[in-house]
Amino acid sequence: MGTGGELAAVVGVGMTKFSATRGDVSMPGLVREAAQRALEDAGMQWDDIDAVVMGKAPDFFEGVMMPEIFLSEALGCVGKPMLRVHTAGSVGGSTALVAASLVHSGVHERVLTVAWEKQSESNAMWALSLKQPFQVSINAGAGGYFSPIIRQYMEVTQAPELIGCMVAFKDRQHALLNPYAHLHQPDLTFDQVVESPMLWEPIRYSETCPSSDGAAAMVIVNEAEADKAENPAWIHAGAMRSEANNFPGRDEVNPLASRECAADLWKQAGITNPREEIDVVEMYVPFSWYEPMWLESLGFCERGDGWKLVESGVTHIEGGDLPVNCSGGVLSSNPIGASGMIRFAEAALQVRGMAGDHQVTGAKKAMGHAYGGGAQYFAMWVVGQDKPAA
Amino acid sequence: MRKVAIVAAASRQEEKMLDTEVEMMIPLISEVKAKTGLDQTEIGFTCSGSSDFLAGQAFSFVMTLDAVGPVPPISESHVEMDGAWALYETWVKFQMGIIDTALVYSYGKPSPGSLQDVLSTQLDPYYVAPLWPDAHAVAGLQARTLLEQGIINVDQLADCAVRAGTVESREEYFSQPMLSDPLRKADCPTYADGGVAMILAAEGKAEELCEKPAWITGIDHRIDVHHFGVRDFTTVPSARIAAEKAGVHDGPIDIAELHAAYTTHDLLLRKEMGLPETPNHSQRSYPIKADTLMASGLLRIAEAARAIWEGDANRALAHATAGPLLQQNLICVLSGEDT
Amino acid sequence: MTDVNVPSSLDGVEPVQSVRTPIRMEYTFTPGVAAQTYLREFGNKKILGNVSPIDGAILVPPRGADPRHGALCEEFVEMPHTGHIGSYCVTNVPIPGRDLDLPYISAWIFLDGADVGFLNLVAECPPEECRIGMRVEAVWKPDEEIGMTAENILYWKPSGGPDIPFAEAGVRGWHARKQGETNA
Amino acid sequence: MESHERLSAPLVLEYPFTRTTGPVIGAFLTGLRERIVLGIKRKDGTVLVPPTEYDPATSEALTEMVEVEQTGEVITWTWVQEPRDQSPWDRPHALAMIKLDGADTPLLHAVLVDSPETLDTGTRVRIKWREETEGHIKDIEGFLPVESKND
Repeated sequence: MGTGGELAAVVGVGMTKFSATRGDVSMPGLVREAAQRALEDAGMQWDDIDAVVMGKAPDFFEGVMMPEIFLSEALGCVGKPMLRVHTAGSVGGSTALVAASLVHSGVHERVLTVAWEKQSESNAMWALSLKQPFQVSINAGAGGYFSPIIRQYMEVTQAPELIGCMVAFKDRQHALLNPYAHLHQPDLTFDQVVESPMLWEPIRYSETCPSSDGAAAMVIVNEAEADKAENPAWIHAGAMRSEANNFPGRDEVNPLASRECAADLWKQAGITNPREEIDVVEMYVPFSWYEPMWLESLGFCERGDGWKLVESGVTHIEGGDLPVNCSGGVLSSNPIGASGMIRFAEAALQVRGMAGDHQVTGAKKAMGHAYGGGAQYFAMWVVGQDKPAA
Repeated sequence: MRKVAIVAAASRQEEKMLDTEVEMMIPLISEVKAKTGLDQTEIGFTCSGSSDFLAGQAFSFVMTLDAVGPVPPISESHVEMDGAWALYETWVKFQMGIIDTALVYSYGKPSPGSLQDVLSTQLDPYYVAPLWPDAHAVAGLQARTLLEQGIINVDQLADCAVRAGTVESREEYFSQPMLSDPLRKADCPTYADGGVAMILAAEGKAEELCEKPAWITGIDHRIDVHHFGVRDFTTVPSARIAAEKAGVHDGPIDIAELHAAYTTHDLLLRKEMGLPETPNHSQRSYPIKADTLMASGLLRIAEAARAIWEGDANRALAHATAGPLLQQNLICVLSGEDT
Repeated sequence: MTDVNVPSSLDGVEPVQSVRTPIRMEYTFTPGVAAQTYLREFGNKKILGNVSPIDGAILVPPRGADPRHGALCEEFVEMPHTGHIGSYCVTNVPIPGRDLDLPYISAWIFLDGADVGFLNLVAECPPEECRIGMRVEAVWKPDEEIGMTAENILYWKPSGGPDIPFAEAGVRGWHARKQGETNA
Repeated sequence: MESHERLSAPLVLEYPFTRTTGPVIGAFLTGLRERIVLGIKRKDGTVLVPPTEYDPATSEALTEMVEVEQTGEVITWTWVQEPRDQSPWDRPHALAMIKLDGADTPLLHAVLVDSPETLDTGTRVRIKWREETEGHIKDIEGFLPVESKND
């Protein structure tokens, strides 16, 4: 049952303020800000940490190859083990899982994990559109890639056209409850979302994520350490799955890797009815329509019903019974390499009762979710207020 | 700790390869699967190491994943590090007790790019990278300190170059002009495209898949400070700690496969880890002759495993490094004996 | 943020807050083995697909691998210059480094007989008339401009004829065919 | 395989990265623009040049910046006979670790001499500033020996 090996829990969470340009800090300063907050939350000193696991998306964003190497001292890692994970957009989640594995395995007792991106050092469109010679496919950026998939979802489910706008509006409202969120748009109206320019039809400007600077960090410890903590978030399950990008018969709308990753996750966590048993979800939604798509794929509802949950307000923090992305989600803050870890960390904050204004009352079990590549890399975890059942 | 062994490995290095990363890796991955009779669906975890900067493309590892055949989906991860660290991540998964078999691979193709420019981007981005010192120059700075402080001497450099096969004799070594004074060409690496794949298995499974599993008796990795001004060029504390934690000194080492791209690195690492300058058996191949960034470390582990399979060693050490001046080091000790 | 004390000699001086560190890296790319073969024939206005050694699935463009099995694909087959749209996107954002009139349509093109698609441009088609399942044909560059590059096809245009039904368009076609074989 | 020549094509990845510096790196670069060199004090009183934001040994945040001298000593060096395209220097030069007077750690930069024979570890050097300074490590054009070899 569970994740295998020893129990592990999150006892420290730290995040930076997310913004288009964090002009006040260097790269060391940025990662340090999140890491320091996580340590303070955990009541620990740098010396208490056994190892550091860093996650980040492509090194081209900052133009530093393997930047964990020069960030060793900023993260108090000198003389310690340092791992650097990169699994495309899911990396923040994968990184947390690798850090957790160091504890589950009994190799370490206290691990610091940090994921970050400082996208303002370059330009995301530049870094993501590097075109190799002889490449046949055109590269129209992430929007151009995911739009045809979303179009097929809409066709299959016959979802009303404005579902995506509802998700976007909801997440921007949620962001107002999170002081760290990049986008704070108190005056935004639903009509403005609907009327925002169509960028990658059917994706409107307001249905896309921003490009952010930011970092997230967590301290993950073993059972003995977690027992000393006031409100640990126990890791009940963790799963990763990957599949190829393009192959005959690939279901790109509801990828098998997503479904199998979720099935493994629920099995590990002993969850048979996610809709009932999960109190809050932090889901990787860089384009609004992915909320209903993942709700279906993850088993929160039947296939074709995801948009109905959105439409009926189930995923709204106010009045919804399955609030999704109470932090504002990727749609409100997107330092790419950190975005997955923010989901995992927000899930931990919820079950620790430390999510502040975006706290879901009485949240006991939460899911953190991340995906990447052409919707082909998945990382997920379930954290809970209570120790996992033996 | 749960016992884990390397049960199959395949590798390839060439100066310049026409194949894409996928085309290069398919035969290697197929080979280790064939050797063990495992199908991808029977492999519990897959992990790889590579670099986008080397490939000149963001998310470059995504396409290489095709070489594995990840349909149906697989439990998989990737490190932006040498494959030796992918092996470490995998070893940790074994310790969780959730897998019995794993596939680890890594690859690098330095030939399309300017590797020296690529390596410069790994240095401190505010103070050092804008000056674009190349890897040979950085090694040269360290080499002079080592020589002038009498920690190593030029004859040792020459002998190491002869051992590595970059020159035939001391005379030939000393006849070479300086490349990055006090280093000669024979002290510095030649780069190669290449890749390596291997299968790991836990006790109980490993014996089924391999006649003589190469058991991992210890593995550890550490990182040192990056700031050049604070580095003591004459020591490698991270290698020393990792060697101790990996249990290098718990018994005799028959063969040491070092990821030393420079003669100075080879000599310094041996000194730091208390290894004789000339081991009983020489290394099976030398990164100084063919260094494949992102794969050289995992290749050392593959070579150490081969030494055990082929009876050349009972206990072998493999080493991987990353960063300038041997900043980050991983040590893996393998044993042929089922202790 | 920590407060830093600087010597008084810098009092009143405008502080540096950012620094430019340009990077330039040059690569020389050689296409892989399969891509070499593909591009040479593409330069003769032929489109090649790879044939999977496992089940004969046809993969376009050829990348030398069947990703389902991690198998090398060494067999090639010549493909027709017609196909259909698996799905598409109407884009109003310029691609860096490409000069395209906005909006443009990018679509997953599934060539007749192919089992996977690739993203490419569609033109001579008003965005509101573009459809999943719409049949298209290649529009090549003028002969004198054709070379061994990936850009010989300017775009794909509607070719007329009945649409492929949604349930058989794009990736769904594979399952529809498999279902058909099972039934047959 | 047909015996055609291999196809190949160039790819240039080029970008003018703009890095925000934060207070410590920023102050050091401000100093360079004003033609002074700043280090940062560790708890034990030693001075790091160039300054790091966090103590390399203890990881604590460092805040006390001090000015050091513009003369110093070569700790180690190597010779660059053929500078690469991106190098700030287009002539053969030495790259060296130089410990400035008043600093306890050396910084990496060039020593502008014509041949390796004119340089030794221990050679005293001083900063040569670039004519225009902007707040960049390249504001230091390089270092020049303080006394000639014949002294």
